[in-house]
Amino acid sequence: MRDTFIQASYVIASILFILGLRMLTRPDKARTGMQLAAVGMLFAVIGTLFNPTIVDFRWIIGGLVLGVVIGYPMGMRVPMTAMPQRIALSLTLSALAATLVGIAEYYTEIAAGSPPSHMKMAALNFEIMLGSITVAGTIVAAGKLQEWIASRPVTFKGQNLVNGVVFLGVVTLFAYTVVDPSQSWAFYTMIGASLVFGVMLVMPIGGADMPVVVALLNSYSGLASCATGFAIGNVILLISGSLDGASGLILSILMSKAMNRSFTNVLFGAFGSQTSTAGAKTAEGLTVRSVGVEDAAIQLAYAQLVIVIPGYGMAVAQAQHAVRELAEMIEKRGGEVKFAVHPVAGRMPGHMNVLLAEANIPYDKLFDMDEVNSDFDRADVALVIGANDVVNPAARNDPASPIFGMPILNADRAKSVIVLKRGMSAGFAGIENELFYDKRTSMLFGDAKTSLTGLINEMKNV
Amino acid sequence: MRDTFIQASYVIASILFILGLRMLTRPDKARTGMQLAAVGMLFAVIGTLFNPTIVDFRWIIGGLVLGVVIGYPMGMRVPMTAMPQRIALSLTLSALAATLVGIAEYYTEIAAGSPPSHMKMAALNFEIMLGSITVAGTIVAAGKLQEWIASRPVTFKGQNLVNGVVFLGVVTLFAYTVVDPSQSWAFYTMIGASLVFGVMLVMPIGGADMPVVVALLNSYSGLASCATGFAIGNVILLISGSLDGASGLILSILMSKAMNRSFTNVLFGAFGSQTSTAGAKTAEGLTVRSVGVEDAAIQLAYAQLVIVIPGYGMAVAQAQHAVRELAEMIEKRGGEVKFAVHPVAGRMPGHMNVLLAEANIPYDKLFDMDEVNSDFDRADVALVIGANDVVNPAARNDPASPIFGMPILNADRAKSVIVLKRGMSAGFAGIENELFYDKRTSMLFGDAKTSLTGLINEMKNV
Amino acid sequence: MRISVPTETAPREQRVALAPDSVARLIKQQKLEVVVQRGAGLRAGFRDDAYESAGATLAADAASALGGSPIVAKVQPPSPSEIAQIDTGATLISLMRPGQSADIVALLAGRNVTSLALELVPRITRAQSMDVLSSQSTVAGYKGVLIGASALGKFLPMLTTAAGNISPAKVFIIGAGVAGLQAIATARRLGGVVSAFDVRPAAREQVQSLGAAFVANELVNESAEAAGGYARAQTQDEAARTLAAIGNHIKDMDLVVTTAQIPGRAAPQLITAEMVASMRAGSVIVDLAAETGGNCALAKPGETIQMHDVTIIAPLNVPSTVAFHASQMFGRNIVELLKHLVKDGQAQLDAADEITGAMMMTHDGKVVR
Amino acid sequence: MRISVPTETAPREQRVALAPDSVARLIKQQKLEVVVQRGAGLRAGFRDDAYESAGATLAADAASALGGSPIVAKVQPPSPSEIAQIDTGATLISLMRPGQSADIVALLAGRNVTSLALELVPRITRAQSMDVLSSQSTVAGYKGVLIGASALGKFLPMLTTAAGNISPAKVFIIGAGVAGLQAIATARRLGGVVSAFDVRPAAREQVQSLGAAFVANELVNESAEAAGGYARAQTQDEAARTLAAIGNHIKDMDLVVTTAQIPGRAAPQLITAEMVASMRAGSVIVDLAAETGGNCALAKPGETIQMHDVTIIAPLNVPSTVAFHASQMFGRNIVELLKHLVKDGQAQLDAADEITGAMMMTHDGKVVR
Amino acid sequence: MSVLEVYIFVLAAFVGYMVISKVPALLHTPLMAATNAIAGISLVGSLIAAGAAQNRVATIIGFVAVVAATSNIVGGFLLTDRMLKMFRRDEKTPASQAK
Amino acid sequence: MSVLEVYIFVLAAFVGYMVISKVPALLHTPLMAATNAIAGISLVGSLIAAGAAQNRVATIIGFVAVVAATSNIVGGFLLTDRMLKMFRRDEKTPASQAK
Ligand SMILES: NC(=O)c1ccc[n+]([C@@H]2O[C@H](COP(=O)([O-])OP(=O)(O)OC[C@H]3O[C@@H](n4cnc5c(N)ncnc54)[C@H](OP(=O)(O)O)[C@@H]3O)[C@@H](O)[C@H]2O)c1
Ligand SMILES: NC(=O)c1ccc[n+]([C@@H]2O[C@H](COP(=O)([O-])OP(=O)(O)OC[C@H]3O[C@@H](n4cnc5c(N)ncnc54)[C@H](OP(=O)(O)O)[C@@H]3O)[C@@H](O)[C@H]2O)c1
Ligand SMILES: NC(=O)c1ccc[n+]([C@@H]2O[C@H](COP(=O)([O-])OP(=O)(O)OC[C@H]3O[C@@H](n4cnc5c(N)ncnc54)[C@H](O)[C@@H]3O)[C@@H](O)[C@H]2O)c1
Ligand SMILES: NC(=O)c1ccc[n+]([C@@H]2O[C@H](COP(=O)([O-])OP(=O)(O)OC[C@H]3O[C@@H](n4cnc5c(N)ncnc54)[C@H](O)[C@@H]3O)[C@@H](O)[C@H]2O)c1
Repeated sequence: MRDTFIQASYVIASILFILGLRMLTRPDKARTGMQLAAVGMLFAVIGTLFNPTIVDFRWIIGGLVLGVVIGYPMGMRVPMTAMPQRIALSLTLSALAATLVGIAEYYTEIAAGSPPSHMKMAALNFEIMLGSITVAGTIVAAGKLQEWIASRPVTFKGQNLVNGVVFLGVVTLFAYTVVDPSQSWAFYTMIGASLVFGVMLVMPIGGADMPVVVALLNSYSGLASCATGFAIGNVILLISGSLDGASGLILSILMSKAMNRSFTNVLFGAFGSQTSTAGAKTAEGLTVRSVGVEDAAIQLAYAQLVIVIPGYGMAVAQAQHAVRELAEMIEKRGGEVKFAVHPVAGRMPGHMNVLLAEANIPYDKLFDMDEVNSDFDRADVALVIGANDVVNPAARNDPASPIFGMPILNADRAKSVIVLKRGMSAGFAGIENELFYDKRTSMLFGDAKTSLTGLINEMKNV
Repeated sequence: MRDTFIQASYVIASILFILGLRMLTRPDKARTGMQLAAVGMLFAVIGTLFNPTIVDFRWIIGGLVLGVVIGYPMGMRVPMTAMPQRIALSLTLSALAATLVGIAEYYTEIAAGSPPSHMKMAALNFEIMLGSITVAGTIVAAGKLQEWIASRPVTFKGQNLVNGVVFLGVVTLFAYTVVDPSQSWAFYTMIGASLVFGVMLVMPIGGADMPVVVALLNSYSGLASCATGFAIGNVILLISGSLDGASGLILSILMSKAMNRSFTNVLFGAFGSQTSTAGAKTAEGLTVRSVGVEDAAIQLAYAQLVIVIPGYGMAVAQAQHAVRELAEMIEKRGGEVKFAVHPVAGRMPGHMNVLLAEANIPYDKLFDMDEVNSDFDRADVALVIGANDVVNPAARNDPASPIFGMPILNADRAKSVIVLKRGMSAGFAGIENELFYDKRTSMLFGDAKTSLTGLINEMKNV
Repeated sequence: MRISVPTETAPREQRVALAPDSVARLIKQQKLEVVVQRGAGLRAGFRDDAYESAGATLAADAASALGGSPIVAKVQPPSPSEIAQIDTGATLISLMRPGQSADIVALLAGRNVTSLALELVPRITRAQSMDVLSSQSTVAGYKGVLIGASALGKFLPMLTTAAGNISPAKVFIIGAGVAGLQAIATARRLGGVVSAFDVRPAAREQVQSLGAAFVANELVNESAEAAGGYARAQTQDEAARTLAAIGNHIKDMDLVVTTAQIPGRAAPQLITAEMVASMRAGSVIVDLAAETGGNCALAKPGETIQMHDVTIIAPLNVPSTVAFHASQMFGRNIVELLKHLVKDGQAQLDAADEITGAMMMTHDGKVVR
Repeated sequence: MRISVPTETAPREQRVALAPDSVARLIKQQKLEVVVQRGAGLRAGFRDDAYESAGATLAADAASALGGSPIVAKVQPPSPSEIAQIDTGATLISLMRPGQSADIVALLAGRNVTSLALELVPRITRAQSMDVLSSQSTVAGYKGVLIGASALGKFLPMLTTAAGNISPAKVFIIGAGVAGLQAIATARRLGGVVSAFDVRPAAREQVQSLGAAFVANELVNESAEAAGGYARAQTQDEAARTLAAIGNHIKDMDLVVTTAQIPGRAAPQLITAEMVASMRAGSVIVDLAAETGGNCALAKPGETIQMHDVTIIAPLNVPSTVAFHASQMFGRNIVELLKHLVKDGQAQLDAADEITGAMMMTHDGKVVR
Repeated sequence: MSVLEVYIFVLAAFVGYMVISKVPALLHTPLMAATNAIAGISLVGSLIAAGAAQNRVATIIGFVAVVAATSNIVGGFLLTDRMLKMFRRDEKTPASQAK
Repeated sequence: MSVLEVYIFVLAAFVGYMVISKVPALLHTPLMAATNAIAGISLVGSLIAAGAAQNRVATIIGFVAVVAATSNIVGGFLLTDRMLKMFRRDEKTPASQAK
């Protein structure tokens, strides 16, 4: 009876986890999904509490209470910006838990004088090895993100060698303990070695790549719980563990893609070779932030007001039709779209008008500079398509600039700016444009038409 | 050792099944996927042959050989057109197998004087009930498809009552045998009742809806195997059974969607109420075949030559830009697109030219009647967008017709025709158009622009 | 069988009844013999050698072009002198101004010339390819807008320039038939903001199908459409309401092009003097209905006048100013007509035929209409 | 401070230096006083009351308009009589035909009038809004194509009709500057198949950015572009190769619009008599460079001639034929210029200034250029 | 039979669901053929029944089952294969274009 | 521990994979937070360890584990929730448009 109850709650929990995760992949359902997962967790815990092997609840109660007390502020206080390191740290905690459980299990059996079976030992080892690697790794990651530790890749001569040795050590001890589970010293040494390896693993990776690393470690800790599941024959651990393991892995791969870095490059590129952080450096040492179409698409999808600023680049790319399409999609999702046509955009008077008219964009969506400039403050996104000089703040700020005094479109006043151009080359006036280096600006590099087509497809998925 | 081997081959089999199914959902991977599944099947069989309970191979060999001998011609000879009924029949076979296994199992245990446990009995019952329903149902379905049996919905007074009674009978016997597994008579009666119920279930459904029914029965037989798995504690049965069960169900739902019929309507609408078959009847009792965007999209995606025939409807829908988009997508996939402009398409001379030019469709893609008419024979799809009179074969065949003698575009010579229009109303000349009733024609109803947008999205998924 | 094409003699007529491509078709596809008078096509941009290489034989003068042919194809109605040169018993295919050319018709009948009036091609889908009204209206609609745009002191398209923002011109097309629709399309192409009006309900959808706005929906009514898609004359109060509607829409129009016609009657007057006075200085009216009296009260057919600072242009025979393509289309219409008339080398002049019959003005020496 | 606008006296000049909207800006934004001669704007479509409601005071005659103002704004260079009416020490802003108007300049200097030539606005992004050449070229390019299309016996767009298939006209634009690009855009709008040619390499991408084809890529070269995006004169053999290229492209063009110019020099001759002879009967050439001698050897500035069955149109002062918008843009240019010149109610005539300096023809009674 | 089998059932069903949801309609028929070929997995059961040699009846029944299941599997896969061949011609086109 | 657990592992992993593949980048961070909150499932193990009362050491260790796991779960979910709130404003828009 009691057993069926436990099992039932476990079954429900795992289903909730799966559904929750699924929803989490749809922006509009994400929150509900997360809540489902939380409920699932509740089921799992309650189910567990009915486990016959649990006889003494005092420590449990204490632990739970204390945990809540610590967890709540962690959840509510942390500033959004500190998100990544926060995630890393809480990951440390769950990994720690997994590891400790493993240790407790091992200790108990040894203490009881009945060393665990080989099979079980293997499981325990996995649990503990992955667990400790994660613990150590996440702490380092958090450090780098918070910049307690140098966020730049830390490398030293013979690094590969050292890593190799440590790794070998872990493996040997692993094997050894499986063969002879009674060798506690080897067991505990392996824990130490794993911790060291965890540090080694993360140290040489640049701060910019940390999110990927954290996601990956997440998948490790998932596998750790999974191993626990095997070890103590608990299904919910098994399922959610493997769920976590798989999703963590995919996620980390997706993330490195989104940062257009190859996954292996992030991880193993790490060893030895200095990895560059995403984003190109310029003469003045300013960096531009380049984004992928997915991100840009999302920004546009959830924007209330988008102001499109077409320029000569749109003409060169003959992207006018694609622009219309995109605008229509944004409007379909309830956003508003305005086209800001600068007096000298393009290469002839009315250049933009001709093209936008050809693409059948109604006149009443076109606004000239004076009409639209005041709207930028409330624009969520200024979408700059192959324009450059006409949005160059230098015309306002820099008396030395050849275009000083020319009125420009206030793209830089928008909440965020997305710039579509092929590279960093200058426009007609042949001058640098500081807008591209603004922290609210993201550059979507590539031929305008290609980028737009990309955006259009992404919008469909969002 | 031997056990691990069996289990390994089972694990592999199930993975192959899953991957196979997955690939089967991508037109370009489908075939490989199917082959994976086949290999998976091989693993499953081989694994099973190592099962210790198998002691005598003679009957097995015989059965396998005979099966192949029968199966091969079934696979190779059947004409593509007889596909649905063929599928129905082979489904009968697998369901039959499942049922028989159940019976054998039961018989053996009874014979051995040890009636099965309640749990096991429940499993067996499920297996056998679903199995026999499927057997009966599929036979009827095949009959209807082959038109041995009246393909129209067969209904009679008090049908609901009779069905209810039969169903109740089945349930009661099910319960009874679970309670007292030793009651063979009840067991066998249940089989009979299930068979009857299967017939009842399918009889009142129209031939046009058969595919949906078959898909559903497929999911039943899947669940049957699944139950077998529970009964004889065999995992591969369990997994592939539930895979089948789920996918069959979804599939049948998808199919009814694609026929724009509600699922419940197909099944329970069946009981009592006459269900109409898909496709509207016209005055002359000819029927038109209406398709969903998915199908149309696929046809276009894999066509080598598509000839677009724009008409007044395209103008009314102002769909010219959407048309351009679609054309570009087809070309991206390697297809060729031509626009056939009829001299009097639209409502003014050059009506189509104005719009297509506005959508920036290059002149060299536009062909007038004399240039293009010869190409239709090699066209895979003639895509008629809001055109009617200009593709009306009556102008050729029917001297009585007011447009007799007017040269028309030979859309009807194309391998297949897709017509986008809102309904069945006539064009300017106000006359019926037999092209719409041609068996190679599929009608995609709805405003041209809406339909085109739909097609464009679908193309992305294909 | 031989068919001949004389040079047009009417003033301001630059077209020719058959362009070289049509000649070639007649010779290749229908095995006809074609005679073209020297220089007949020159003003339309067809040199004599083009005709020769198309297979036509050149006639030195009108006499040799008109005489000796069982079929004569012309654009404009024949002059008495021309009629005198046509063989008796021959067939003449040309525009005839039915109703306004009794004398000419009489002469033709007198000379026992069978004459087919191209204006009378029935409005049936099958005959559309022979319908010169359609083809020539197409030309008129296109050219009408060009004339207006050139006369206008404004840009049609919207332009955002360093020297300020040019707002697009407002173009109003009255009468959305073949010419009107073509005018709409052309004005839209040039970037104008186009609105249009017509009495036929079918016209509304057609206007919108070209992306233009339809004015005064409430006015259109089913009954307005007569056979063949033509409009019938309006009743007193219909007309009144029409004028009211046009009146308050026309005020802020920059370019107005009118094409409203009613077959066999004078064109409806749709723009009054007051309306003109109410318009902005510098705006332009192009009255394409000038031939049948014009849609604008102030229009002087054939002239361009300034009144109330508004330019009113009432051009005659507009198609002739796009002579090349107008002739090409005209010629193709004639070819299609001949395909219908000539069966195995013989002209079938069957008064009972749905198309031929409808076109016949004179036959067997009698005036049949 | 007061600025005055006389009525233009030059023949065929319909523009006015300031349109009412510009007047309003000057008064509202720059607190200037504006005097406009009665009827100055009428031919451009601006009635006197429009000026009044914009806040201008009306001057009865030229004398009262020209005299008594520290700043006078005109379109065309002043006539000696007009100069006589301008206050000494005043500033004149207008076109000046630098290089061709020594006498006028002398008179201005004699009367100690500071004159700023609008042709000389430097080609810098910042000054673009004061650049009348750009704004007026825009007008010319647009109108040039309309003129050509109206004169052409063909449709520009492709049409598939019951009366056969009309193939689109081939349009060739020579010189892809401001005017050229606008011409390309307009021709494309009308549905023509457009190709263009220019010597400046930048022009190629710009032509393509309008969806037109660029001819003879091999000919363009970096060195062709001089300061401010203007072209320099070609060397002997460059010119030869250019002619060759144009020669074999022009053969089957229906409409050719030329806009090639070189500042301060005669326009390059790019279409020879032979080329014209090689063209199809009925084709049309519009030479927008007529003011500076024309790009076509046969062009007679100000006239329309027929030669080798080709119509050659060489219109003068094209912008004036689109008086309304041309004046509006012209006026806006002047407003922007005044924004630059007038600081707190005083005209800053700083010869060292990048823009003012470049424009100055006469100052302090001296001819400064 | 352990409770674990329930999990397997749930998970497998879920996988089946996720895999199939959103399939182009064109593939419905082949997919149906394929899934039902997989349904031929009942062969596994049949084999055991036929081979266990517990008693004549069971064996005979098992034998019949084997025949039925086998012919279904063989026929089913062959058939699906034939159907899917129809796409072969185009396989590369989209594939190559995909990248 | 039975072989069935291997199936469960395989299936669950597959589900995890299929669920996550193709997520908009915007959701990467919240998704990470969520999965890692789920990783807090190690609490289950901890509870057993802490409650089994086999011996002091194990209990203490278990206790620490419980604290760690709990705080992670609580914190994690709260955090994710806060992050996802950011979409709330827009939730309806696409939703309503979706249909
Ligand atoms: N409107 C007129 O009458 C006129 C006349 C003459 C000069 N101008 C001058 O032209 C300028 C116009 O400003 P603008 O902002 O419109 O253009 P812009 O300042 O010239 O900048 C155009 C930008 O588009 C990008 N681009 C080019 N091809 C592209 C493609 N295929 N896809 C994506 N991006 C592409 C280029 O960057 P990448 O190469 O990195 O992609 C370039 O930076 C002003 O300086 C104005 O003074 C205007
Ligand atoms: N070109 C000319 O110069 C000219 C002039 C006058 C007359 N005509 C005549 O017009 C006809 C032209 O033939 P056509 O084939 O182009 O057109 P059509 O024969 O008039 O047929 C148009 C079809 O488009 C469909 N339709 C209308 N609105 C639609 C929308 N929003 N979305 C999708 N479909 C829509 C209508 O069917 P549903 O309502 O069911 O959707 C209708 O059957 C010929 O008979 C010709 O003689 C031509
Ligand atoms: N063979 C065919 O089927 C065929 C061929 C050509 C034209 N048509 C149809 O015939 C119709 C008319 O053709 P058309 O252009 O030669 O006609 P038209 O030249 O005689 O008249 C031009 C337009 O003026 C409109 N009009 C008349 N009185 C009006 C008024 N008081 N106010 C406003 N508008 C008024 C008419 O409705 C018509 O649309 C068109 O719809 C055309 O599509 C059919
Ligand atoms: N403020 C600015 O930045 C600004 C303002 C206006 C124009 N411009 C640029 O200046 C350039 C020229 O402007 P414009 O149109 O007034 O110049 P323009 O009117 O002096 O000349 C017109 C065109 O003729 C071309 N041309 C000269 N000789 C030629 C030859 N032999 N063959 C073919 N073509 C020849 C020139 O290259 C130029 O493109 C344009 O690129 C324009 O974008 C810049």
